[in-house]
Amino acid sequence: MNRVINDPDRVTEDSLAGVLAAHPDLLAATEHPRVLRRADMGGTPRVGVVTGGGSGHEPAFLGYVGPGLCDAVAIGEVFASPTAKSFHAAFREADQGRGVACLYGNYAGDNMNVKMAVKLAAKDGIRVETVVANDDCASAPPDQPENRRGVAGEIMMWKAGGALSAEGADLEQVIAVSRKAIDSTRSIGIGLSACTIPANGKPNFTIEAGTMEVGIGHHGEHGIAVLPVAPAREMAAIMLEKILADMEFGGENVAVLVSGLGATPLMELYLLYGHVDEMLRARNITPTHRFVGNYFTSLEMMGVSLTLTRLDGELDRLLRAPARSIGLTVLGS
Amino acid sequence: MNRVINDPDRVTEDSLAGVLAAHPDLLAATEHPRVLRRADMGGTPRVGVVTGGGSGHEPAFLGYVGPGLCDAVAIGEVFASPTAKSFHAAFREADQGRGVACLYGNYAGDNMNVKMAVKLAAKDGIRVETVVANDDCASAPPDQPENRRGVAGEIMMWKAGGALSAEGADLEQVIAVSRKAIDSTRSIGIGLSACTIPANGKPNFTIEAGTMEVGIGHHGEHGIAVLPVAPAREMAAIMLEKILADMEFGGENVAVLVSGLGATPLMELYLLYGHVDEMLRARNITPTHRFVGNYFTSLEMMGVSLTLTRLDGELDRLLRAPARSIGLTVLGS
Amino acid sequence: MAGTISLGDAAPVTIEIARAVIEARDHLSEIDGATGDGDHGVNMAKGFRLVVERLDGKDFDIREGFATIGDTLLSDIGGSMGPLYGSFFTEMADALDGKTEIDPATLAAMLKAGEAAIVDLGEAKVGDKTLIDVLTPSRIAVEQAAGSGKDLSATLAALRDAAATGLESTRDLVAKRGRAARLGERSRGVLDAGAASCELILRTLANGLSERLS
Amino acid sequence: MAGTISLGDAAPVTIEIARAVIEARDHLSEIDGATGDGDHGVNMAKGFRLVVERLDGKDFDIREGFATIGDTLLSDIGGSMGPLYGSFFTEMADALDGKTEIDPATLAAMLKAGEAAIVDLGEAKVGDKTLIDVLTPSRIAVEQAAGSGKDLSATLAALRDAAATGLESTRDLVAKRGRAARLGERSRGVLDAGAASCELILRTLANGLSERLS
Ligand SMILES: Nc1ncnc2c1ncn2[C@@H]1O[C@H](COP(=O)(O)OP(=O)(O)O)[C@@H](O)[C@H]1O
Ligand SMILES: Nc1ncnc2c1ncn2[C@@H]1O[C@H](COP(=O)(O)OP(=O)(O)O)[C@@H](O)[C@H]1O
Ligand SMILES: [Mg+2]
Ligand SMILES: [Mg+2]
Ligand SMILES: [Mg+2]
Ligand SMILES: [Mg+2]
Repeated sequence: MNRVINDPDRVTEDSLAGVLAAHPDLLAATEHPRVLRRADMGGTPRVGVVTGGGSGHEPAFLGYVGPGLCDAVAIGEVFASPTAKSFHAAFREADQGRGVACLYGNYAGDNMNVKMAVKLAAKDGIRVETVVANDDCASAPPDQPENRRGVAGEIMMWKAGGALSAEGADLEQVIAVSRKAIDSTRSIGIGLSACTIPANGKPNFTIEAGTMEVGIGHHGEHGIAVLPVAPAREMAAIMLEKILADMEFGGENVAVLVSGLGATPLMELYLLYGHVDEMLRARNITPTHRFVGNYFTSLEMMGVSLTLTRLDGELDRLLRAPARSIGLTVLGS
Repeated sequence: MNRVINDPDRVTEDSLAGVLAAHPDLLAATEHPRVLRRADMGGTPRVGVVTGGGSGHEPAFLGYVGPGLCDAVAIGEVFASPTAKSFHAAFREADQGRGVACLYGNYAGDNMNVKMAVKLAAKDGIRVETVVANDDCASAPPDQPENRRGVAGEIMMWKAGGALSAEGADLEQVIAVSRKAIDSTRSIGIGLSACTIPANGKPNFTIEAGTMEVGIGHHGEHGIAVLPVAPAREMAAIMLEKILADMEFGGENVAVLVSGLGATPLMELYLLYGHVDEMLRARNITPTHRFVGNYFTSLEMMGVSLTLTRLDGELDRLLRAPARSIGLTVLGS
Repeated sequence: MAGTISLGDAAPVTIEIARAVIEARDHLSEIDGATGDGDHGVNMAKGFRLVVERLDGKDFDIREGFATIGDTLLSDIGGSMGPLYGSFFTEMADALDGKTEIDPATLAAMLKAGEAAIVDLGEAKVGDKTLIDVLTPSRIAVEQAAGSGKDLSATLAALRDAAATGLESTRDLVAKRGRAARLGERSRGVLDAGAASCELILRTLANGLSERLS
Repeated sequence: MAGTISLGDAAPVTIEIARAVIEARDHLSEIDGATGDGDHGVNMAKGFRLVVERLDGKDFDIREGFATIGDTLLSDIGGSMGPLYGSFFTEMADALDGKTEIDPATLAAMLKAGEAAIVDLGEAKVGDKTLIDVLTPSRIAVEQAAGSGKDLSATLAALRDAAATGLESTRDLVAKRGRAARLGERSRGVLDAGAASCELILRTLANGLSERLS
């Protein structure tokens, strides 16, 4: 396995050391080795915003901790939920007396660990409310939202929730807007090659050369169809079709996020974005917020994901609000 | 070939359409289809800063156009120099009457095309001075600086030159500081897997599984040694050793840039950075500017590059200056 | 008495279970790779290696051993397995509170408590293609054996058989829980990874106790 | 007169050169891949395809044809090949200014002008393992043939032979220019990509003119 690691079973801890060394101005270690928090929590007490998830999706999740985004993050092994203990410690770090919004993704492990952590926090007198992201519209049919996974659309949820917390809103409001953000968001990915969890040493799934896995999950979970690799133009159409069939997007403004899954060159992400932009405008949908890059990855998987968020005035305002983090910096306007 | 493209011979133009659609606030098209410029050139006439190079290195080169960085960029085919005509057009776009600093990398094609373009610009009455980056200390021995290539260290040159231009300095000063920046910079890469130029459809070189190409060039050019894949800790030591042997770094502050070559997961870049940081501090060298990410890539190559810049007070100030672009945003402090 | 085994005598079974999981690391990951994300063995082995480290050189009985497994998985192993198996072992240890030996009824109580914790957290049912397809029939088999007066040896044999049958039953099921669920029909035809680790744990437990029965 | 060919009659050779390069696309890239970055055929083919498009349906002589190649490569093909081959064809076209036909002396003048432009820009010498290892001996062979009074047919044969020998000579050289230079000793043993395209261009030119001589 040709990778930049030491002991394959210790990539997560080894990587965290580098993150902390690189960003002392942004991120701080905590008593819990798998929890990071904002280096500077800001003056006035706010609603704490916490996220967490498995490693290997960088810059998610820790890359979205910072002013205007999340306050603390619980970090799991590669592709595995953080422990209940980690989520609990993150709640304690983020809590400023006004409660904590835990904004995470819908995976069995995360659900269980968050559930246990919320109970532990309650014993500390910390109120935690949760929003579980389920933006991946390829992961289950529309009538099973509870089986849908959270993917790159979580970034919209963190941005909206983090910005509203920064405005001084209370926990109910932060939870409500985070839920609105994720409910207004749909994502879908296309996988073009497998990835290798270092501890496994070999890919744990296969995508045949010349084929693409439409609707692939963020850990390589099988998608809704295996098709011959299509031109980027068609990939854009397939993804957009699925998203637009899943939710009403009528003539409004949207935020568009095209994320690479790891290995896809940035020039190809832009190439795809060009088609998405054109197709949206042809339907009278205007992409007013545009994100193209490696925002939410799956190790070195080749492929791309598309996320669309329907914007009302409030979401538009919150997406524009200033934010600073490894994964997303918004200057504000 | 499992990639996000349409016609493999048209990836560059197809991708540029997406870049322009995604960043209308930052980048503008020009009359020349292979030249982009800042959407807003700012008020007071400044020295124009131009770069250019082959595609496939995104966010380089176009990702470093913006306030505090470059003013215009000439864009070549994948891994090929832009034409003389493109460089010439970029000079015309960037010129504000105070001359143009062309800051590019040392490759045969770029040298020739820049040379021809400078002559064409002279006929227009535009004064162009050039600095050619040669930070890749694995690409030729120390006594052959003219044979050394420019790699990720170019970012330091653009940042310093762009910031000094923003301060209102004249062409000689911008050239001098850009040259100082690149002369104070050394880089080296390690390749872990090959990449495929879409128009070729297959990798044009090979790195055997279990081996690493130390000192690989940004287009897969062979390095100085093929070794068995080493732990990240040793990779850091090998790269640092080579850089520190090449230039005196004594007890000062440095800027450190760890860039992925394309496919290497961000968590592994941070993992490597942690070792570099530790090793530098052990030698009393303090990394005061730290960049970790996909800053200068080679399509979907697996691997990593390390860049060190020795800082004096001026370079330190210029690296801190505000800048905004696809590849690098500095808030200023 | 040949029909029971003291908690102290049973202690090494803790380590045997841990070693069995550590050895099955790649095998379990491979099964998970077919329908999930291929990390089941990695997660489990990492947890059980910590268990071995923590128990190394310590004096403990099986209750303390299982409590350590539970603690370690809950605190240090995330994913689904941390909470599910963590609670499972914690509850099995709690079921041994105040006991000095394991007899068929105690074994049934242990499995019942462990199973209840997993169902409470994970809400899986038999037929969902999860470890419950091994655990629930195993618990039932042990309850029936204990209830019908079978001795510990026969009860352990029933446990082993039910676990094996349960594991094999997952092959023809369509996943309803966990990452494999999104596969739908495509998940049919292969075993479930969690079911495989559960069968391994129960088999190693049964074998370990049997061995010490003579 | 059998010893010359009119610029008009020679026109189709422009297209033959372009087609030969386009056909050799993958072959040239593969040679470049061994020591360079594997894009030589891609760059060249893209340029010459534009040439074919631009000349399609046009009425032109070989001077205009070569000027179009020169223009197209200079304006639309970057890399090293745009300026090098672009200047080469531009200068060859300029050498035909005021001429109506190609004779051995004119051919020598064309190659001399083209070679000078490439050396001026690229500063490569014979032995550096570049296209100069084909071009310089070819130019010398044509000059000698023309100087010693050989007819155009014999001069073209000399050109073809010298180009082939020059190409083969690059196999044993160590690259001193271009991307291959960083390989040092590791560049020995394979042909140079630019030398291969240069031999192809000169051979196609020689064959094309020969054919139209009868
Ligand atoms: N809700 C649940 N209840 C019981 N077991 C479950 C549940 N969800 C998943 N599992 C079990 O977890 C196994 C996968 O574990 P693992 O791969 O370690 O975690 P993850 O799915 O987070 O990668 C599945 O094979 C299944 O047996
Ligand atoms: N300075 C030079 N003078 C003449 N020919 C050169 C020079 N540098 C490189 N070449 C030729 O260019 C060829 C490579 O061309 P190509 O692959 O298209 O460009 P690049 O090296 O930019 O990828 C080499 O094989 C060599 O023959
Ligand atoms: Mg997992
Ligand atoms: Mg090239
Ligand atoms: Mg799994
Ligand atoms: Mg080349």
